[in-house]
Amino acid sequence: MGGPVPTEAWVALSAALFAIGAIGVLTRRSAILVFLSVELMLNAANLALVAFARQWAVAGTQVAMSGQTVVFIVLAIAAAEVAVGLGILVAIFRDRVSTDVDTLSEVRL
Amino acid sequence: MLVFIVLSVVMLIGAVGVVTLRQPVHAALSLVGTLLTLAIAYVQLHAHFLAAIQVIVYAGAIMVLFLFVIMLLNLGGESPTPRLAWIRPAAWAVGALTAVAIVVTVYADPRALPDAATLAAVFTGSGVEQIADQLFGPYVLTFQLVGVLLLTGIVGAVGLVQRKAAVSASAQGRAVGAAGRTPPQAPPMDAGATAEKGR
Amino acid sequence: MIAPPDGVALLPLAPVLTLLIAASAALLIGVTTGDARNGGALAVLGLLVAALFAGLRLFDAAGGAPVTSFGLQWQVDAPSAGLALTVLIGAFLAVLIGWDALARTGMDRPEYYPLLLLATAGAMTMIHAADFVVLLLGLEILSLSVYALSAWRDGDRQSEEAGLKYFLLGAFASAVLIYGVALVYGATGAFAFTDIAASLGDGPTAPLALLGGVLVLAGLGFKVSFAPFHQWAPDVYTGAPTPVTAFMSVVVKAAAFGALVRVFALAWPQALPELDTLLAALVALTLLVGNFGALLQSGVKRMLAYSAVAHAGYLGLAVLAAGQGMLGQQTVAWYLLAYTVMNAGAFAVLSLVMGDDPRGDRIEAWEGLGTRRPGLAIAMTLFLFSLAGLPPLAGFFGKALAVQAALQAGWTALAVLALITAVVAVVYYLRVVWAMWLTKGGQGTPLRSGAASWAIGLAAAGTVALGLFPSVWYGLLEGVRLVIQAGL
Amino acid sequence: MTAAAILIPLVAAIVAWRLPRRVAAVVALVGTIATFLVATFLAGAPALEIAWLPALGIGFRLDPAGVSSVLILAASLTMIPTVLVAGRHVGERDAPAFLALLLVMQASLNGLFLASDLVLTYVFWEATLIPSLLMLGLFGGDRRRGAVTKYLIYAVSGSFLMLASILALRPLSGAESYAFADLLPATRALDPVTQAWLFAGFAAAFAVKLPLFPLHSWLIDFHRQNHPSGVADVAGTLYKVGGFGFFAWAIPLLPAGAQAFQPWLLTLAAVTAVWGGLAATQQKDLKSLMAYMSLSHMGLVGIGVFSLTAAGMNGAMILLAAQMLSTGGLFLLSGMLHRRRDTFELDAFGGLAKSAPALAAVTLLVLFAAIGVPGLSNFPGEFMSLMGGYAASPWLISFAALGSVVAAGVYGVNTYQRLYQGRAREGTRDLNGLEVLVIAPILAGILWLGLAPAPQIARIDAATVVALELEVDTTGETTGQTPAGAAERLANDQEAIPAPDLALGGEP
Amino acid sequence: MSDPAAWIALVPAIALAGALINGLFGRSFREPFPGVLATVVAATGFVLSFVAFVALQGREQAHVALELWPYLQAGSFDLSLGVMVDPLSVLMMLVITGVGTLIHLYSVGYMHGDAGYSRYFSFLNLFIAAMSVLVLADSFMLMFVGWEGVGVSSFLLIGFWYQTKANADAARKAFIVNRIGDVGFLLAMFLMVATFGTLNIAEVNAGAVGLAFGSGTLALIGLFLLVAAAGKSAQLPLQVWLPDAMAGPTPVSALIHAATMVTAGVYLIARTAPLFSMTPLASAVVAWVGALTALVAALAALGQTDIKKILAYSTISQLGYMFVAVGVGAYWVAIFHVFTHAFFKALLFLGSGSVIHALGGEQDIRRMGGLGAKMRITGTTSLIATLAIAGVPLLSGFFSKDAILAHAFTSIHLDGYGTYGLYGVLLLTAALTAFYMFRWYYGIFGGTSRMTAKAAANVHESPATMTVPLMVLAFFAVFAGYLGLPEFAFPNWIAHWLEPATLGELTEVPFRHPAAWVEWMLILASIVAAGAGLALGWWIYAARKGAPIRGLAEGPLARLSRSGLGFDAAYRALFIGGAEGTASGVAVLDRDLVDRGLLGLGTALTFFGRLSARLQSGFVRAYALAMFVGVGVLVILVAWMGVRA
Repeated sequence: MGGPVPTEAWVALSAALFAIGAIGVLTRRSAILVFLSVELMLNAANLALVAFARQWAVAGTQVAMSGQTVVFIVLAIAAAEVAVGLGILVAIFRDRVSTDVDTLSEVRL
Repeated sequence: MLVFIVLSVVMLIGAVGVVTLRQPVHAALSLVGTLLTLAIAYVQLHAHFLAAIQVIVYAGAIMVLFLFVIMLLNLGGESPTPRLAWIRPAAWAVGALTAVAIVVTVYADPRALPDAATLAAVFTGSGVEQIADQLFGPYVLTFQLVGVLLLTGIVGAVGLVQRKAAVSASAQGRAVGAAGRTPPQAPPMDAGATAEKGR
Repeated sequence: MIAPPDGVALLPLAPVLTLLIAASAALLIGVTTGDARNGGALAVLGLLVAALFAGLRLFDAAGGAPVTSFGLQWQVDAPSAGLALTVLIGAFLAVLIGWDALARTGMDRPEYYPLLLLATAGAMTMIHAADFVVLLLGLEILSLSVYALSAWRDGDRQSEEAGLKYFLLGAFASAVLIYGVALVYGATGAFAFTDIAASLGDGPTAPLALLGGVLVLAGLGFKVSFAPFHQWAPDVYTGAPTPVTAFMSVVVKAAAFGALVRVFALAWPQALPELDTLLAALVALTLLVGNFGALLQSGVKRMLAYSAVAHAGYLGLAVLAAGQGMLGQQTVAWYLLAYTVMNAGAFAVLSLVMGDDPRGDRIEAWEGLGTRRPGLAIAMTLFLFSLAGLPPLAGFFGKALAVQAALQAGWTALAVLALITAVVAVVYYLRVVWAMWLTKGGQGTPLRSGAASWAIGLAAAGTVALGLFPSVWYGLLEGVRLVIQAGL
Repeated sequence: MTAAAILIPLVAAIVAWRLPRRVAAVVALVGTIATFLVATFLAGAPALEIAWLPALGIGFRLDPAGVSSVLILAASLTMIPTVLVAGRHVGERDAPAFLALLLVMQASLNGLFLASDLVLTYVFWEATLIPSLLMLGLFGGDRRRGAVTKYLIYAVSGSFLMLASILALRPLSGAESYAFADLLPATRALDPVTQAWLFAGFAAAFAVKLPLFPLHSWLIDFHRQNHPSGVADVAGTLYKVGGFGFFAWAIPLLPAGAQAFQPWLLTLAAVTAVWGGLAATQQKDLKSLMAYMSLSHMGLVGIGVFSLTAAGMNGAMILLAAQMLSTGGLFLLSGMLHRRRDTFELDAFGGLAKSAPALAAVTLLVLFAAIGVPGLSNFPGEFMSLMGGYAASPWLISFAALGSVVAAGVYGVNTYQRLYQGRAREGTRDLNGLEVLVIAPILAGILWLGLAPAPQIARIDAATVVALELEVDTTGETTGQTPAGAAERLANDQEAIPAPDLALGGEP
Repeated sequence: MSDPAAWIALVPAIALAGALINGLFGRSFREPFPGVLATVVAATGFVLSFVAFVALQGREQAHVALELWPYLQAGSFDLSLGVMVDPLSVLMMLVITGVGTLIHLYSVGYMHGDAGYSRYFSFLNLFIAAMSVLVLADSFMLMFVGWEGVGVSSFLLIGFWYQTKANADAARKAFIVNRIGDVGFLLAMFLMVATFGTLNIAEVNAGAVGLAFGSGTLALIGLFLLVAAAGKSAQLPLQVWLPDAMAGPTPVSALIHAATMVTAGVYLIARTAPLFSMTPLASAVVAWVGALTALVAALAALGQTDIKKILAYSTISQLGYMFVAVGVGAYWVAIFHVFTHAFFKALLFLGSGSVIHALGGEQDIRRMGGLGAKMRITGTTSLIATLAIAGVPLLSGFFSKDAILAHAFTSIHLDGYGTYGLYGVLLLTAALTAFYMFRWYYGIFGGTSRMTAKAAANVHESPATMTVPLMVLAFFAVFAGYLGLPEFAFPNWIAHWLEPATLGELTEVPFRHPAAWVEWMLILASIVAAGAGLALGWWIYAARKGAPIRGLAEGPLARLSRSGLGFDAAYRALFIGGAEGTASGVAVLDRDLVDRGLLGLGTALTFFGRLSARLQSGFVRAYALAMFVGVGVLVILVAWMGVRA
């Protein structure tokens, strides 16, 4: 074997990551673990971007590199989200010493 | 190909760890594992610079921040008797289906892979220059916006966390006790961000 | 070598830049003086100046073709300029609503107004974005600030809960969106809308592009609160501080819809018909869920949350017409201004009636308002009638335009569904009106606030004016200079 | 001139709203009288067109031609006494608001009648709903809440379906605007199925407002719960514009659709006429009785409109105008009676003719007008409606005529006798000066429409001719005007019942 | 208006004016004035009618049409109101205004001191107005206006003393039964319009003649018209209202319920003579309805004890005769009988009115008797009238009734519809008429008094205002008949006067012309019948000293007869009950069924509301799941599309 791994394979991998991340968001009850799962999803996106960037080398540097550049930006987005998210988390933790999202069900009918 | 398989197995194991491990710390660490394997994947995909960033910024800074908070709030594991137990199977089912669907779609619309020559031509060196060209070329606007985004993040975080300290007379009593517990991670990030903004 | 993007023109960005400057200034003054009021003053100033720029831009854009900047990443055309103005108006009203409430509820921390301005800037970025990356960043800037603002109220469990819920679900949604963008890139090799459109061409639909598109739809659908991505809305609207809710309900919605319709109009105008079908399905679901959900709400704030979902449905009708030249964007822009004034007005009244009691929006609090505070009651009646779509108020033409657009795009059944569900809407809106007028007595004394009263007055004027002279606004969005008809 | 019919009452309303009662009453009275004067000149007034939302072909178009001037004339005449009563007999605090609502109602009603732009029509349609809702909601009886909700749901569900049709009309037909003149050629070109669907939308709204059995139950509660002065009921009576909607919009624009639905609608209308009449004979209180009575009248209107014959449609419209006066007058009279006995229970009355002969006489006259005694206002309309209906469906309408006319006789006479005849338990005062002033215009109108309706009918006829695409000047051709022509035709077929095409040129 | 014949068109206006004046200001007038005013109005009407009558003499085209103003319009159909002055309408006008005047005059005395004095005369004038509209109308539409107008005024006058419930009920009954007849009129008009495109009487008649003989349409129109006529003229099956209508003041009974209004049905059919002449079927039904009515009413009259009820049934019976006449096609004969009947029946009523007046309101003939001596004028005039109606030769009733019998016998128009049967029924009825009329007369004026002493004490002859009309009417009751002597042997003015007005040149209805001796035999037969009736009456009531009056007053047959052969009971059971049932059923359904519709809708809505509220659990993970499911479904759909493509 050998020869380059096809883009589809990489995207399939990223899809798996993405799905697992989503599952984490649904199943984890500690808010911070939900974040982690979201990070997983973002990384799935990044992996896909990178794979496609290699794919688009056919269309030249500009196109290919834009993909990698966006990965860079997504990284920044993740960082910012973490900042705010953890901020909220810490703030909440003060009032209710738990980050179990299932306790967030006061606001209802 | 072999590399890919090994890589993906490790990566997925890590991922599953993130969503299943009881202890937050463990989960976080297995995410670090996943991120590192991702870095390797990037190398495989001719994105060396991103691989580096992935290791340094992501697996490094961000994950450390996570661990820090986990420690700070010394979060224990989730209580063994979850409410909404029915969500778990549902989530796995839907997740599996979604993944399959995506894979099917991707394979339904295959793309020709560029030959080694083009790849070599495009991905020369570490890729730093090219990314820089992009960031300060066509993507200069987005780059600035990233600065704004980070600023927003910081302002938001500070506004939320420093509240007790900054609260005006209206919120009494609790302010004093709260002021002391101001998490210290705000200033460094603040500095970093203003540096970003400075550019 | 550094290749600077062609045509870096800053003027099209003027409103956003103004807001950023105002934000930084407000931040500095705020943290130095520790008093939010100055920030507020600056915010008002910044919003007004930005509105001035946007307004000029609007009249200018009305002149001719769309103006792009930074390559193809930024585009100002008549609808987007109109939306920008709408967003600024919404933000301004939100500031007025909060003006007195902040200090009362301990939210007057110096970061409040800077965040508000940043959020507005993000919203404007989304509206003008002609590139998915810019869109993403705008979205994140907006979202992050609003997440923070939702949790802003100090020591209020509901507010915190709202913030965290909104954040968790929002992060999830934007992850989906980003993944979608990635797939779109994979399919087309581009992020800029026009490039995507070009690459898609009008050949057979590429499944990958469709997949990306659907994920983008889902991601944005969360922001505009399409069912089934809407469930955050009732809880967050209810939990968040009323001024923030007002901001969310108008600015976030305007920005998200501006982006959505633009994506559908520029990125895949005709290329992805299947996507329109899926969108139509979401819209139908949204109409049903929103209207029927609102039916049984005991709290007016929560009812308004559902009504926001329902209105997302009506706006969705317009998005379906995005393929039809500018029609979709104009309709969305027109509707959103109408929605902004009437909804912000409703929230302004709500903020006074609720006061600081988080449960103060129960229907009982409204009973007999007509006798206690006729002014408030009349204004609220006006807003609710307009929201219900009764002519000749703004809401009516909004609905009419949206349905008309859907019909022109050939979605007849959906249009009919929209109007049938609108009957339900009338019922739940008018329930509040009856409470105000038909039941005597009732307890609770609404607060008095000069700023909020201003907001109410302006909103009411807007609601009526848009209803009586719909063509003024529409003419601007259409890019046609307004002609004053004679003959009266 | 044309716009004045809308502006005058509107301005008067705004002025009167915050004034003390007496002043407000004067203002309102002046307003209505002015409106009436304007209405008298409306027939020849010029049409008005102001671009409103040109992007959608929506314009502020008013056209006083045809039926609108007639209805406005009758309505504004009825409004004068109504405002008089409202200014005098509604509570000190409520009166100004009440008057304002009345005037707003009148303004939007006139707008509805005048509008020659479909969307504008819809706008006024809803605009009229709101004041009537508020009058009921603010000043109604104890159980008004239910009544309001019911009224609202019925009205709105109907009118939103209509909105769907309206908005679909232009894209589907490709007309360049919502102006009647622009729509007419375009929509008539639509294929029958589309027309039927669109017509259904219109029918939903108009049938509720007509109201048509079985969509009428809001009407009963509406009248039962409204202010005892009967003023609001009069307003409600003026607002029975479903028939107008069919006449002025649905049928002309969508003839094929109308054809498709005619049998059903005609049957429903016939049922409504009989149903209302029968139910009216069983009522124990005045308000409900009148509610059912007017339901029966509306059934007759329906019969006329759905006959799709010139006679029927003319009759329906003139009946609409007439019942404004007669039914309106009855509601005002019921208010007067309520003021004397403080109840609407028929059993609380009796023998009043002795102590109040004038009141008795007036009531009798208006009652006779209402039950269609010839020479009084309702008769020409009833006659032509039934005539047209008969031409469209002889046996059905024979049944309807028998049921409604006889029932009308029964409840009409019963009402009079239970109120005024028999032994009087105690006397009551006769008409006072104000009441005479109130009732005088009504009586005048009743006689006017009863004795010389021709000029009004001629105006309506002009519209009908357009609606039915009749060739006006063909005598004998479409109508068998000359007995000879008819003779030949019947000589050919010995069949007893002539086919509808003999009927006044229903369909060419 | 240059033509004096057209001045007659002013009569309704004048009468209406009189009615209005009395109605509006009557209460401020002093006692006799309203009566005088009304009488003058009526008299003026008579004068104008007479002027028209004279003016029409000797014209070859004795027909004046006068168009008033347009009324209805629909497409190319239009209708304007107009007046038709022709021999028929003029003759009717003469009767109406003439008898009317006398009765007004009579009422001046009769209503003396009544609380509603002016109201009474206002109504009376209103009636004159309506009736003359009915008669003068040139279109069915205008005729219908008068038609309902007389119904209304009759309603008002029957219920004149509204304080007593019985009167009010009688009035209501009359109005509603008439209303049923009116529906017939309406339907007839609709069918006319549908068929001929017009409502103008002349045009309709012309059109009818243009149609095929015996056409179904014509038959249907004719039957609808019959319903209308039956309602107004109290024919089977709608006769039930007239006896009750006697609740009104006696002069009213005389004018409206004997002389004029009730003959409107006959007039209607005579007006449409050409139409009926084209449809034997309808004519036959008319004739048989008339014949049966005549018989039934006569039988009902036998057992009545109320002085006015007897006359009421006799009126119905006589109207039956007229219907037979129009049925067999002898239109002028019918009008001739209307003419003579107007006089003697009015006279009978006024006579009984005078009696009631004298006895202070007593109406039961069982408590009368022997009044002839005390009230000479009343007695004598009543006797004349009795003989006239009984058909005693040389009095007016004899000629008209005999003409009817003869024409029934000789009709060709109704061949195959049992003309001889008609004749037989009428002959029998004639005998019965003579019998019960003798009973009536003898019960009141003849024999010994059965009155209470107190009542007997103040019996007095009525004042002049009442007796003068009696005498005038008596004169006509004797001589009116000579206008229409049997044609075969004598000059017959009235036939030639009316012929053009009824059938005109359009058609003619043929009759057999049997040999003169047959005619004489017919005359003899009717004389015998009358004589037999009178004789029997004399034998039972006079010779046996009136004992059987009480005898006959009891017993099942008598009770059946007194109840009007039980029609009222039957109707109350069948129709009134049925209608009431239906109506109350409707009322209940409307409340419980139609109203519930909304409730169903409401519950449905709230159900949906609950559903979506249930989904809003408040758990963030549940929301996330919903979102993810949404995404999943979308993605799977896309995958499906992609694979399929």
